Amino acid sequence: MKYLTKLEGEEREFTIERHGDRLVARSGDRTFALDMALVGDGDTFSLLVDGRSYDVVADVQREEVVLQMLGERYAVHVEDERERAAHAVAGHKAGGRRELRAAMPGIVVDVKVAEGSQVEEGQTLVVLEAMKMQNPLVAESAGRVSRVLCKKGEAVAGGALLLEME
Amino acid sequence: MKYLTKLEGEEREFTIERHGDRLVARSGDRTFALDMALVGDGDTFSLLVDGRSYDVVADVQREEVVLQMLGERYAVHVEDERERAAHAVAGHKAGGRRELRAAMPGIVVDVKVAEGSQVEEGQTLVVLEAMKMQNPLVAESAGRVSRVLCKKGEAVAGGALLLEME
Amino acid sequence: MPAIRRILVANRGEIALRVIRTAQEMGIETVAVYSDADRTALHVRRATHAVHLGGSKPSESYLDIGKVVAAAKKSGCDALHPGYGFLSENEDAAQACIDAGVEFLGPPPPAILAMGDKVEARKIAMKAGVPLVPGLQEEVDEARLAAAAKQVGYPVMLKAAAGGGGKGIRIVREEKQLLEAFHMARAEAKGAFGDDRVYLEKFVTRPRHVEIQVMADKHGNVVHYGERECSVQRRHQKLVEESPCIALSPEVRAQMGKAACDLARAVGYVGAGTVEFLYSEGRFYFLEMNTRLQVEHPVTEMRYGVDLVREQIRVGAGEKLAPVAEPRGHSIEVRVNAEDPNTYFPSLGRITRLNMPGGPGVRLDSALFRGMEVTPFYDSMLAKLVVHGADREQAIARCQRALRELRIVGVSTSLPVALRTLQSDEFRSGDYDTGILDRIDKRPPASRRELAMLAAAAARFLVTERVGAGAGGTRAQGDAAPRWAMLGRVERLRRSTP
Amino acid sequence: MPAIRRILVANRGEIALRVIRTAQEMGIETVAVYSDADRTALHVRRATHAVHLGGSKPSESYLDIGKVVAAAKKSGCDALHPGYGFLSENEDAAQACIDAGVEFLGPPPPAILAMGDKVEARKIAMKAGVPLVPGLQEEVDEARLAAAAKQVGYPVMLKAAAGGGGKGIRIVREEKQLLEAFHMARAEAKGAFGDDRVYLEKFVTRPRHVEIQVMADKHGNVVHYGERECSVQRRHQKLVEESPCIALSPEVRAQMGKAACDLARAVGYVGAGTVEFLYSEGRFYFLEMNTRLQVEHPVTEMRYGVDLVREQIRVGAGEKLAPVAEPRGHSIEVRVNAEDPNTYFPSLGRITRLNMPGGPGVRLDSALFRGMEVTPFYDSMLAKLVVHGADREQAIARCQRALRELRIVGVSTSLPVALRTLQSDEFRSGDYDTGILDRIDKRPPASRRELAMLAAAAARFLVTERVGAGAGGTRAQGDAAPRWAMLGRVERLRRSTP
Repeated sequence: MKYLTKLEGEEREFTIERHGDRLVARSGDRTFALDMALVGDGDTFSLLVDGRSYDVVADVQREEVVLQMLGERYAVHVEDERERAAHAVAGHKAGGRRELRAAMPGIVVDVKVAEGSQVEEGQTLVVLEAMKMQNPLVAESAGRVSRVLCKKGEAVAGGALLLEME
Repeated sequence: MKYLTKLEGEEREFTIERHGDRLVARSGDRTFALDMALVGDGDTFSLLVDGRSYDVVADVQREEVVLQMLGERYAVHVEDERERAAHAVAGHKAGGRRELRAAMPGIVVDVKVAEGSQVEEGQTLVVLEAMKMQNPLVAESAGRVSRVLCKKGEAVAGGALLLEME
Repeated sequence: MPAIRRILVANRGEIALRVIRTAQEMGIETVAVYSDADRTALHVRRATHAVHLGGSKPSESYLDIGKVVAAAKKSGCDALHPGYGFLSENEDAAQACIDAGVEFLGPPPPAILAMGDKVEARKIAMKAGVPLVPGLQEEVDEARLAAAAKQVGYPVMLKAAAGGGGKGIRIVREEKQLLEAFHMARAEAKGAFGDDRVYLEKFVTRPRHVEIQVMADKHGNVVHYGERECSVQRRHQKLVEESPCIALSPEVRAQMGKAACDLARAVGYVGAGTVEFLYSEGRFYFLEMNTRLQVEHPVTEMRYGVDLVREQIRVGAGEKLAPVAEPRGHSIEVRVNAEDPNTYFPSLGRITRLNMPGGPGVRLDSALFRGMEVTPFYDSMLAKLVVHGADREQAIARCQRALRELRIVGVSTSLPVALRTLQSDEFRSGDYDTGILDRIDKRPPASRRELAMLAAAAARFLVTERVGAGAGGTRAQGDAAPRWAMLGRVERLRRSTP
Repeated sequence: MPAIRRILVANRGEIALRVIRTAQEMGIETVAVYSDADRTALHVRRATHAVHLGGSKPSESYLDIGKVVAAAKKSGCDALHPGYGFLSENEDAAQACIDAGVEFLGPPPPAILAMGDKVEARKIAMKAGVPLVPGLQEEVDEARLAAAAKQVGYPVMLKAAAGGGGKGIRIVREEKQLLEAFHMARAEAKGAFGDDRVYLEKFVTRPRHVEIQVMADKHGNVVHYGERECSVQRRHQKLVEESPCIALSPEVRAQMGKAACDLARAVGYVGAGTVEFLYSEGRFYFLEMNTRLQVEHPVTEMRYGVDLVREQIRVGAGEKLAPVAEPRGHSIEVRVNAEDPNTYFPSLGRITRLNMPGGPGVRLDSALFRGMEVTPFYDSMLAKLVVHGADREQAIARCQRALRELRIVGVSTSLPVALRTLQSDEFRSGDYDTGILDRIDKRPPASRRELAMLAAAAARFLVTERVGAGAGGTRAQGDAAPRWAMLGRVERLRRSTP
């Protein structure tokens, strides 16, 4: 099976095949001998790559694979061949619309913009209070606020859509 | 619901009822106010008995409840009213037959008796090797060996019936 | 003074557990208090008794002096330990305990009041001969703000007068940011402390945050247990602390210790306290005194072989301070917060896996358990990892080893940032200041990223393969979620709703 | 001597992890070896490299000198750490390492050989002026057995000449038990060590088992790190160890330390070793020398602030021993075995829950993880809980506290027995001997039993109630297993079969 992996702007393609107890992974002209065993408690792998040992906790939710290994945490996007083909057909539907979502549950203590506001990159749009900290949520790039979906004093869930920009 | 509990030869009867968020337990003329909450990870209870706090891990397998609390481990037999009635009907089918079972997986390194042997209390019947220790399994009381179900050199599973006595 | 037999632990999380542990070792009973959200929290399960206070908001439970002190009285407690945060620096709580005949395991109310007001504290420090950072010794208002800042000179800091723990602090580098920062600092101060007074001082360049642990008994004895270096901070919240601070000369260390003890004496201090200083280029300046046990107190405990909570309880019972042992080796603490490692936003969720570190020289203080829900109601600190080694190099290596062993799955944590800090040349050299975290690249090393991508692809391969085999070669719905992930969901459904 | 850059860890379980931890802290790579049963064991996952050896039986893997040394060579290791058990006291293994140019982190083969043969060891000790228990200094055979026992006087002990760790030891109180005990001791000795020679000695009354930790470098320096008291034993397997031993006077302690160092010098010792003594009524007798790191070495580490594995590696690299620090406080270790608390039979199964202890002064050395299968192939020890306190009383209280925090579900363990030991008047008084465990009531205190029965009834009530509610008021099959138990089963099914 062929996989396209993406991590923080980088991409790598791997072809993985089973050879008996072992797996063989290829990327470009390099080959890795893998011995990968699921540990008893379900979300952990013991991974040997050419004899080097890694203890990997993996949360695999379809294309989103969140790993913990060597003290690091990685959110890797992994598409297999079929998914890649499907995504190519679906095309890029997202367009120019951008969303501001609450990164965590909290209380909206201030909304600094209104529908139609022109904002600059870095400008504070909404102030969200969570865990007793005031967190200013800022515009990632310049644009126009097309919809405001929250109001001052409102409690919002994590991931809630707060406003949309164009 | 009424429960008969047995632990190491002692018996206690409890009647437990729900009163809103709390439970009330009665045993004889005593009453206990219980606040019992299942902890997020599924096999642990936070139990408050008249305000005293206990952290209880409970493995409930029908009538067998294995508890860990305050550093101790308890295997408590708990029958509810219906089970008690059902057991009374079933009667005492066990009779005078006694079994010797392997307390753990191991290798039978010696069988010291044959079918028909008369044995005394404390006499070694079978020697089982497990975890590199030789464990002599002895007769709990005097009797006659009616069946021998294992032989020297044989590997046996935990709980395997090794011999029967009358 | 009567012996202490039962203590009300007026807190939650790891610090409540910390107090319960020592009390248990001393044969003292403990009464936990809890909010709705904390019914199954570990501090409730480990205490000998537990009393429900009220709603999950702190104001309805842990901050409600009336409820807390009533619980102490009703449950027959002869003492109350406030932990840190919540009521620990609240003189009304201390007074309410005294009025109820319950020993408050902290300083007398006047000492809390004096040190709690940062403006007042600076005046007392000045009088006691403790050096101060240049700035205004009083509260500023909006009208005088710009003029005052200009007079002190940018960059300046705005700090909550009632503050502590980094809340309500803003650094301002130029006048145009001044007004918004002032309003935010006041809003945060109001929210966190119910008091929106803010004062202003010079922002010292390349400062290190160094603090002295002091302890005083009721017989007039004041001792200190050396210093802690707490310069690794983000958003003015400490992340990594160590002891000793290698920047201090023996002379400066001795002066700092003496200054801390002088201040404690000047306010009639009793119990455990911490005097915080800024250190820069051979000089130190008084910042504030925290009139409670500090989060990072284990760093001191491991070096001095002392149990500071035990000393607090002994002092509360009227006993004299035990002699201070010679410090040994080096220790480091890492705070593990539930937060996004890049944005520092809180990360909420359920802990689905917990691997604890072990082996020599490692201590973990936490109230974490598998299945625990990280809620938005309370502080985001999940655990404190503390290590001790023969010297600084060994302590740093040990801390990295333990950080790799400690695994928390279910929320994002500050663990990777702490690991990167310990690996950085700047931290390892020892020549760092409070700006260190801004200079550290928080991304995983490039060399590891490809490996992670390979592991991720292989994990998907294996899961897909197992699902195929496990389901007898068929799949229920085309691109079904792996059986494996399903099991994860089933487990999540187990959550308690009693 | 070249620096050590990569170590083959020729062991499994907690001791393999112990070595890996120190190596990691020293920046040294580690190569784990593993049997079929240990593919996903923690030592494999924590090492930097891993090499498969063979079948799950020790003889096919960890005991196979050829395979182990070949793995060391092939993976480019410059040293090998044998841990304890397996090849740690095998002079052929040590020689094979030397022949392969791999530093064996243990004593030279002649020292292993001399101390490994208990008859030979007694001769050397006698020559070095170390006091001995009265008995036969040579192997006994069946023909001379009864006469020899009568001569020494009952009770007598039969001990494997090649023994260690309590295996192949029998106490015989009267002649009619002698023959069966002799055969069993020989069979066990044969099985455990491949050598069925047995010797005989007087059984000392009310003996305490006290041992000295020694360390020697390649420059002729020999030091000791005081004693460990290991009298809490069942079936000659230690269960609780402490340091210091409160029965020793400073004079006896000094004599014992000197005797241990004298013996180490007499055999040209290098590395870590333990000299075991019986102590009774002011006198001590040499028992044996264990030419390896001992299970209970952390008790010493916590008191002396030393990392003995680090010292082993340093000595192996040709460095000189670091000076021995002054000991501080008191420490206690509890071995946690998978066993029935009453019969001491091994308990096998899968670990479904693991709560680790934490807080001040607590160390856990284990290779346990949730989901781990306890198999019959290896030793039943799951973990070592070690605590340190300012004095013995505090250490005992702390150990009890930590024992209650440590929870292992899925197998029975020795934890309740250890807790009862620490709570007993005999242990707390300090006036105990190797018979203590036979005198302690291992049943939970009567006062607690009713509470357990109440909790069990309440647990059933709650589970029944929840299943009713969760299934919308209906039950699939009459008296269905609770949903809750079902979930447990699903989790068990997750077990790896890759």
